[in-house]
Amino acid sequence: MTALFYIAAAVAIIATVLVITRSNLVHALLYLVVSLFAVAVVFYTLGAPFVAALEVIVYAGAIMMLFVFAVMLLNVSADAPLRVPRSAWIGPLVLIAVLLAELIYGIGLTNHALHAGEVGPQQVSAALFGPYVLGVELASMLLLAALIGARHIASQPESPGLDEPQPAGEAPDTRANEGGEA
Amino acid sequence: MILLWYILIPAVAAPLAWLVSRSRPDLARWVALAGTALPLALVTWQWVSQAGALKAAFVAHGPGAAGLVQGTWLADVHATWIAPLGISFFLAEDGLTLIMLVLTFAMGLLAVLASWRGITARVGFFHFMILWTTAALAGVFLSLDLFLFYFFFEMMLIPMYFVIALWGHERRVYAAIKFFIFTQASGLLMLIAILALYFIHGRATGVYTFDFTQLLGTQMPSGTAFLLMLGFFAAFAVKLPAFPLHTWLPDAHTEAPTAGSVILAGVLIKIGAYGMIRFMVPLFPQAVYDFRTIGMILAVIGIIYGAIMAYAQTDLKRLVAYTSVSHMGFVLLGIFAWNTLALQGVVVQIVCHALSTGALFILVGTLQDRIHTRDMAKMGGLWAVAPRMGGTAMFFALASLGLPGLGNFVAEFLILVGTWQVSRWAAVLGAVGLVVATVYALWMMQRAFQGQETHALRFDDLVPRETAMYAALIAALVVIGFYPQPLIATARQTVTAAQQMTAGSPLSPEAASAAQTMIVDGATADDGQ
Amino acid sequence: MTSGDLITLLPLIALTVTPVVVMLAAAFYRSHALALALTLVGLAATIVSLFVAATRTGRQVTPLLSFDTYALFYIGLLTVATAAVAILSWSYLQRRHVHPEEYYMLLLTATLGGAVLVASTHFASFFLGLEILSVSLYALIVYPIYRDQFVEAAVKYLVLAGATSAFLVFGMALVYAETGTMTASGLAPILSAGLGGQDVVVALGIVLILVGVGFKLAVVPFHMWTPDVYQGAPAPVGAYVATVSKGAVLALLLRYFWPVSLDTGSSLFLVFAAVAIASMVAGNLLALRQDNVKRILAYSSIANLGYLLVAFLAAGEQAAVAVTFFLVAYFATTLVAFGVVAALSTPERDAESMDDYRGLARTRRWTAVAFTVALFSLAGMPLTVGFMGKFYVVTAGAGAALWALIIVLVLTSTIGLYYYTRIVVAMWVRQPDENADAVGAAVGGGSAAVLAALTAFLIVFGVYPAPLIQLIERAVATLP
Amino acid sequence: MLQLLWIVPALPAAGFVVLLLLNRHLSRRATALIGAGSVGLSAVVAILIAVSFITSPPPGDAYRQVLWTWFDTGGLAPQIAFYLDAMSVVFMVVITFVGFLIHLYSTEFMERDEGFTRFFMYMNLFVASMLVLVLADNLLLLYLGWEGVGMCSYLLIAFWQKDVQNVYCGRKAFIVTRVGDTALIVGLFLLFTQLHTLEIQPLMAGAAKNWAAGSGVAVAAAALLLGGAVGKSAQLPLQTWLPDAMAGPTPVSALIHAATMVTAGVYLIARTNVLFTLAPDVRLAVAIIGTVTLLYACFSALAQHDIKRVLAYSTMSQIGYMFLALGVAGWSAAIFHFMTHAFFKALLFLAAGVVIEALGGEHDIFKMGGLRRKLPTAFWAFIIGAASLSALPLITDGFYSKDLIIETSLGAVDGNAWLWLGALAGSLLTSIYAFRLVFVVFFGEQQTPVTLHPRWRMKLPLVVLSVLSVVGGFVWLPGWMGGFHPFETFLDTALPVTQTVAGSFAYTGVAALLTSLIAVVGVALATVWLVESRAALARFAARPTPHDVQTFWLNGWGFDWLYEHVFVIPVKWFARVARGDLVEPAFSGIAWLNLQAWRALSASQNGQLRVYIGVAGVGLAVIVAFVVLR
Amino acid sequence: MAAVSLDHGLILAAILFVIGFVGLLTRRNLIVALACIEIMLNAAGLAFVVAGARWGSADGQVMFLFVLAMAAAEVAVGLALAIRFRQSLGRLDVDDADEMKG
Repeated sequence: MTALFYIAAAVAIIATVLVITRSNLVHALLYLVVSLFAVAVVFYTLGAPFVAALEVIVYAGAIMMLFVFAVMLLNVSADAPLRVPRSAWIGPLVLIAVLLAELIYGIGLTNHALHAGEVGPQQVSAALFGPYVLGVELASMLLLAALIGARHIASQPESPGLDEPQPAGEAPDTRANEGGEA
Repeated sequence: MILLWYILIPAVAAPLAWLVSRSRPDLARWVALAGTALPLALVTWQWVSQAGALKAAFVAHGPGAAGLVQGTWLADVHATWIAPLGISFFLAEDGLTLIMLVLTFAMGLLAVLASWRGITARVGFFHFMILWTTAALAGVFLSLDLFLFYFFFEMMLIPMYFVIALWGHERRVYAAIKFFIFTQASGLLMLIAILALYFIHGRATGVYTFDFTQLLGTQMPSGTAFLLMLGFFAAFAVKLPAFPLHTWLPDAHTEAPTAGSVILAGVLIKIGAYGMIRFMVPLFPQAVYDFRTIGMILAVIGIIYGAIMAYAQTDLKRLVAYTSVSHMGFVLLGIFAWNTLALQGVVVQIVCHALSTGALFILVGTLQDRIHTRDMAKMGGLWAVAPRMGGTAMFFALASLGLPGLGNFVAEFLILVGTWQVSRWAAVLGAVGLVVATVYALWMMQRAFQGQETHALRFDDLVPRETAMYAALIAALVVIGFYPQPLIATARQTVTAAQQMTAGSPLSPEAASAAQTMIVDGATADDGQ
Repeated sequence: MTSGDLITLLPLIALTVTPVVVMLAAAFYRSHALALALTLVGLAATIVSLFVAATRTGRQVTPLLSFDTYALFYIGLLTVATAAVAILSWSYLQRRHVHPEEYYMLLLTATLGGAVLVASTHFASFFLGLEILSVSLYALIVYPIYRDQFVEAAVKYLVLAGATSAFLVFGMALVYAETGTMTASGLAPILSAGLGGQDVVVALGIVLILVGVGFKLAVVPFHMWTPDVYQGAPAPVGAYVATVSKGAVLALLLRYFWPVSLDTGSSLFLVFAAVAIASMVAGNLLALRQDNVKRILAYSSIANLGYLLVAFLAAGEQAAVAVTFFLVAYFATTLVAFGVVAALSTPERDAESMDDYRGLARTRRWTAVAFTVALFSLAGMPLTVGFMGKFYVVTAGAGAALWALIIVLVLTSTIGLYYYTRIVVAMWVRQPDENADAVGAAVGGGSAAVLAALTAFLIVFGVYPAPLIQLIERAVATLP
Repeated sequence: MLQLLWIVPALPAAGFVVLLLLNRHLSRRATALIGAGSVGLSAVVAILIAVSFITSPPPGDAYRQVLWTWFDTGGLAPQIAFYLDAMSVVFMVVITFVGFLIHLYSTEFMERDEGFTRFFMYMNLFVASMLVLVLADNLLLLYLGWEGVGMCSYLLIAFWQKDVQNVYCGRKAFIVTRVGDTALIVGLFLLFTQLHTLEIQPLMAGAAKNWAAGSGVAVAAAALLLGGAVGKSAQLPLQTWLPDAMAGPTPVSALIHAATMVTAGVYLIARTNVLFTLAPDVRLAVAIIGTVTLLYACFSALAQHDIKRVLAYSTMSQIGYMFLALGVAGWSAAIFHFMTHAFFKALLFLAAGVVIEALGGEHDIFKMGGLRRKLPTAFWAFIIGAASLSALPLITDGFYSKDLIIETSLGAVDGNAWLWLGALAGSLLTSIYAFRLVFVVFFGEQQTPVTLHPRWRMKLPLVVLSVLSVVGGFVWLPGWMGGFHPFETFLDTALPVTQTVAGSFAYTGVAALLTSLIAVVGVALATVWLVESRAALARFAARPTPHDVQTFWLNGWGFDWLYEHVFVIPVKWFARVARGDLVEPAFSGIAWLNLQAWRALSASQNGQLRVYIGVAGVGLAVIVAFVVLR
Repeated sequence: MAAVSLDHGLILAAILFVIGFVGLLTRRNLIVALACIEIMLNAAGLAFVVAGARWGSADGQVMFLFVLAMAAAEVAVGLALAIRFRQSLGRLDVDDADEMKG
């Protein structure tokens, strides 16, 4: 089981590094999906099967699909790749090295064994609808807000401009909420 | 209750003037006139009617510090304002406050009169600002609660800023913001000092209050006392332009309109002196004693440096502004000498400086309205064109160089005699200041009024209204010159009470005995009047 | 969750129901007036529910939220601020020819987020409240859409908010990993140890959480986004970001750190002090010769947060009252300032450059008076509530003998004088230059009323703040 | 009768006020009437008071009249009060009488001047201030008069203020005297602090009681008072202002810079003689200053071209004699010489005025000449004045007073030979320059035509003063002429009697003969030299000594140059350098710093999103490092 | 079965987090930036699950759930903005968005 953890961890790290280094966007997104699957496996090894399943369904399934749609919609691959000069990587890498060192130093100081048992979906749902019930409600409001926001940003015609005012109250034409053509 | 009226009348008249000016602009002037003349009449009536009380309040109480402090107020108003912080609306009035109030309202009236023709743009708003400043100034002189004092101290900045920024001359915005930042920065340092005092007193006695009479005499380590004193000194040294912090004054005075300069020179500067006498020295007598030598050095530098700078100026109004730096150097000297003679000299100097410099500013202002320049190079021989104006300028120039027979000399002599008893070299250098004063006063007369009339300037001489105004000021100065006793009697009680408050420290060793002789003199001196 | 809890939760329920009602109404009949009316009714209901909730004792509702008077007071404050922003937005959106209904929904959800933050005692509610607020703001910032500036501001805000939220969560995870508790009461003993010595992970966690908080409060070094977002966002949204989002987060910080009396030696105290000083200095200096009024207000809000942190660090009995009072003063002043900017903005261009304000005193006298009072309140001049606020902060600081901080506060606020008076000079001294396109039409009825009310608030509580202070003292007393 | 004392100064003061208020509306005649009249009336009252003072002297030979208490605080309670004793009677009478004569003279002299009213206004104010000075009971009131006369002298010197040069001379006079006044006021501080009063009589009594002779504080007080006196009486080292003071109208020079103001110093020292007796070496200094100044002035007078500057230097030297007399404790001798000097010096100035007026404002004596027949009154007045100045024996009052001083300078207890020799040399030189002036102006051929002839109002004062210059001396005859000296006995009631060494050489016949002969020899020398050889006359008059010494003496031994370089130029330089306020850079520097900080910080806000994240990251890294590592 | 120790899990989360952050700093494409934010959020969620695993309580997973919800919301609005960004600025380059500065 622990071996599986370390393999999945390695896969996740490599996949994530590839995500940020690939110039081709679609490849990057696919590597991201791989990384998410690896993390799902890690969840499983840590005894959290419900979360592993969620990770696959919601994260990889829904969110990545949104990404792919967006990429397809904007056919991003058409315009010139945004090359960043090699030298631009040095500054951030130094910063990251420092941050990582601090984190690892901090985390390294404490060492506790993980709880042996598995925390299945029953306990999670008990907690969800126990003390965290309000959390769920709030999460739903969060999604509602995102819904309204995304719909508003995408719904407007490209630039209504000030010449042809849109009389208030008239129902908008039923354009798909993906917004205007690419 | 009368104290409230002093603040309320100008405060109410201010918005009234602005609103009235919407329909008929000139009415605003009359409202402003009423807004300053009414309280002036009130305070003069109070002065006359309570002249007896002034002496009685004094004689009745023995020299004990507490006795004196409590019982001495001619009138006081006490109400809680912000209870949680221990801030009370505490107004009180004694001899010195009475004089300052008369000065405030007189100068306000003078300002309104001086700008009767001068100000034409936004008349209502201008008088709104003048009245607001007057109200704030009355508040400053009346308030005995340190927070209330700070509140009014800061409140008067905004109208003064507007007066300079809106109706000033060429570099008015620069001068206005410089005035604002100088005063505000030093005011905030004072706020920190007030708060430190508030907490030290609170921790020591459990009573958290800003009431000056209770904060008096809080015990604290001498190092802290010195720092707090410096906080207060910063604010008052900027206000009373003491040497290193004076650079805002020439700009503010030169760019301010005539009315602004009159109020600035007449009253705003005096807050520094009043603040030191009322708050700074009594609160930190030992610290002031340690600081005395430096303070006197600054004062003397102020006198001589101010005078030489006045001589160096080409702009007439700037010259007059620097004379204020020099005169206020005397006031600072007197305050640090801190004995009866010097303090009485300071009180007389405050009044006389307001009269003479106020008149000079009005004169320069009206001259500028006539010939549209302040540059002395363009003047010369104006006496021939306007003899009456020349004569008046000569009189006030002589007043500002301290000619005996006029108020300024009595003040400067008292200050220097008082200073002599404390430190000889300071008095001698102060006396040298008199010579340098002669240099700039006569230089001004020569450059502007005497000599060959180079430019064919044609303008009309003083109009009757102006002559009346100057005549009143001249009469006042001559009367104070020959008979300053009413002024001295009114201030005697505050001066002695102030010395009582510092009786413990080396600042006024003979305070107790001086008070004793005071009582005896107080009683006998009256027959002389 | 007993029925009693439901009554306690009434304010949140009201804030949840209102956007839904507005949404349903918009679905049937899209009208700006209806949307605004419903919003205001909803907010009024929330305020009424506050008083109802106040009657119930037993305030802790599930470990996530606790509705003591402190929370109720702040919810009230946020609601009133939102109402003001809503009314100010009415005239702003009126001429923008964009569907206004979504704007009000997002405004309400954002306020809900704020309310949750104010009442949260648990990491979960802390995180959720913060995210609801942020997500609603993304769309609000870009609301009129048709200009590049809106999109640019929204993108910057979104990316930075996302990143800092990630830091926040990671910090929470570390704290939870080490301590096992996620509640405020559980954290108090740890925090009071000042993150010294042994559990470095917790220290790491707390600092990472502070990144998320620091971003929202826009304190240095997380302040870089502020000027661009305030300039880019529509003026009412700028007001909203400057007041509600900062106020809510600060209320939460106060709740977490209230039981903890940070001793001046501890590293956490020093971090906060350094951040406060940096904010005060950078905030004031950045605005020195700035010609864009919105950017000036942004930098001044950074500086004001610096002042607030000074009071927050005082941690004496005065601190909570000082922070709350200054916050109320800051709310009113910023709303007036941004309200004026909103009122003067035109569909083509927001009234942001200094030239728009030239000679405003002549063209639009009362707006100029309101803006001048607001600016003097920001500068801390007497007769304004800003003066009382700043005085209270300095008193709290002096009480806790934070001399260094106070002296920095004093010196930087005099720098502040310079750029506030630059605007005042533009309005009162300069002549309006004819060629500039005329500033917006006369100030609409609604926003005029709001501006007048708030300016009156500034002056009345500037002169006589005692009732406000008593109210705040009663509210703060219930903090644990 | 003595109760009317306050009227004497009040009348000219009233004159000043009336002229000030009715300035525009008075005709020339009315102004003259008020101006001269007020001083005239004051003179009449003064004389009446003097007569009643002499006939029935008040108790203690002094009369004190209090008007009101000036102010009363902290132990200092000066009163506006007048003190009349023998000395102040003399001063009062001389000032008012000579003042009236000069006012009468001015009514005609200033007739064509457009500032006619302003002139009389200042003159009246001057007479009032001078009277306040001499009658003051309190040193502070004396100081008030002291500065008052200084101011009036400034106003009158700069009377023709259209010409900047006159204004400069006025300013110079006021500032130089003000330097002296500063010493005086510091003296006042010292006296008040030590003796707790400024009233002269109690002050003198207190000083005598608790100060030991020659004690430090006595020396300091006396020295300071001497500083004030030197400034006002134009003695070395503060004498440079007097020659320039001639820029004012001639009657002003006559009244202020001859008769009254310049002798204020003498009055002060005489009035506070107790202090000077307590500080003998300061008194010696007074004598030395007197002698040196009188010699300095004689040499300078020899080289002058301007008629009035000659007389100015001669005044300086005569006051030198008075200082010499005071220095050797010949108090009444000094006062006697003050009186006689007032008469003949006023006479000389007024005569010079007639000459200048006649020649249309010509001042240079070498452009005059041969006026003997043209201006007879002026000529005879000038002759009598010059004779009295040179102290020709028996017939002039100058002889009695100056020779008395020369005699006392040797005979008095503190007198010494050097002082005596200096005085004698001075006397010789005086008679030379006096008669040089007479011959150059009135003899030889006439160069500028006479355009104007004085009328009675200018002639009458000349006649009266001429008579006084002759008769004035008989009130104090020297010992060998019968010793009739009512003047001295009168003054002894106020001033201590001069102690003389019994058998000293001064009182022998030989010394008396020698002093009178010196004057005659001087006149003879001048006559022989000048009258005989016309060429010699022109040459000697033009250049009595080699050229560079001549110019050296002409501009007052280079003192002007010295003061210009030591005091005036440094102040002017500092003023120019510090015009923009030395402290200003400190504050504009702070503003500049803020500006640079703003420029740097606003550059960091470059709108780049990734930079923003970077800054946040760096900030975080720093904080974490601080928290973790601490 | 959990022989894996707590700090290994946390270190993994930290590494993933830091990689996401570096991506954010260097990549100029907005979509990649959003992806990096997702990586960071995912890493934070992982840390929470690891923490939950240590204490054996469901809190960790509940928190992960909320993080998930927030990530979804963020992406939704982010991508909508990205579309709008491309239409108004032409390219998806974040560095173009520097119109407001100073």
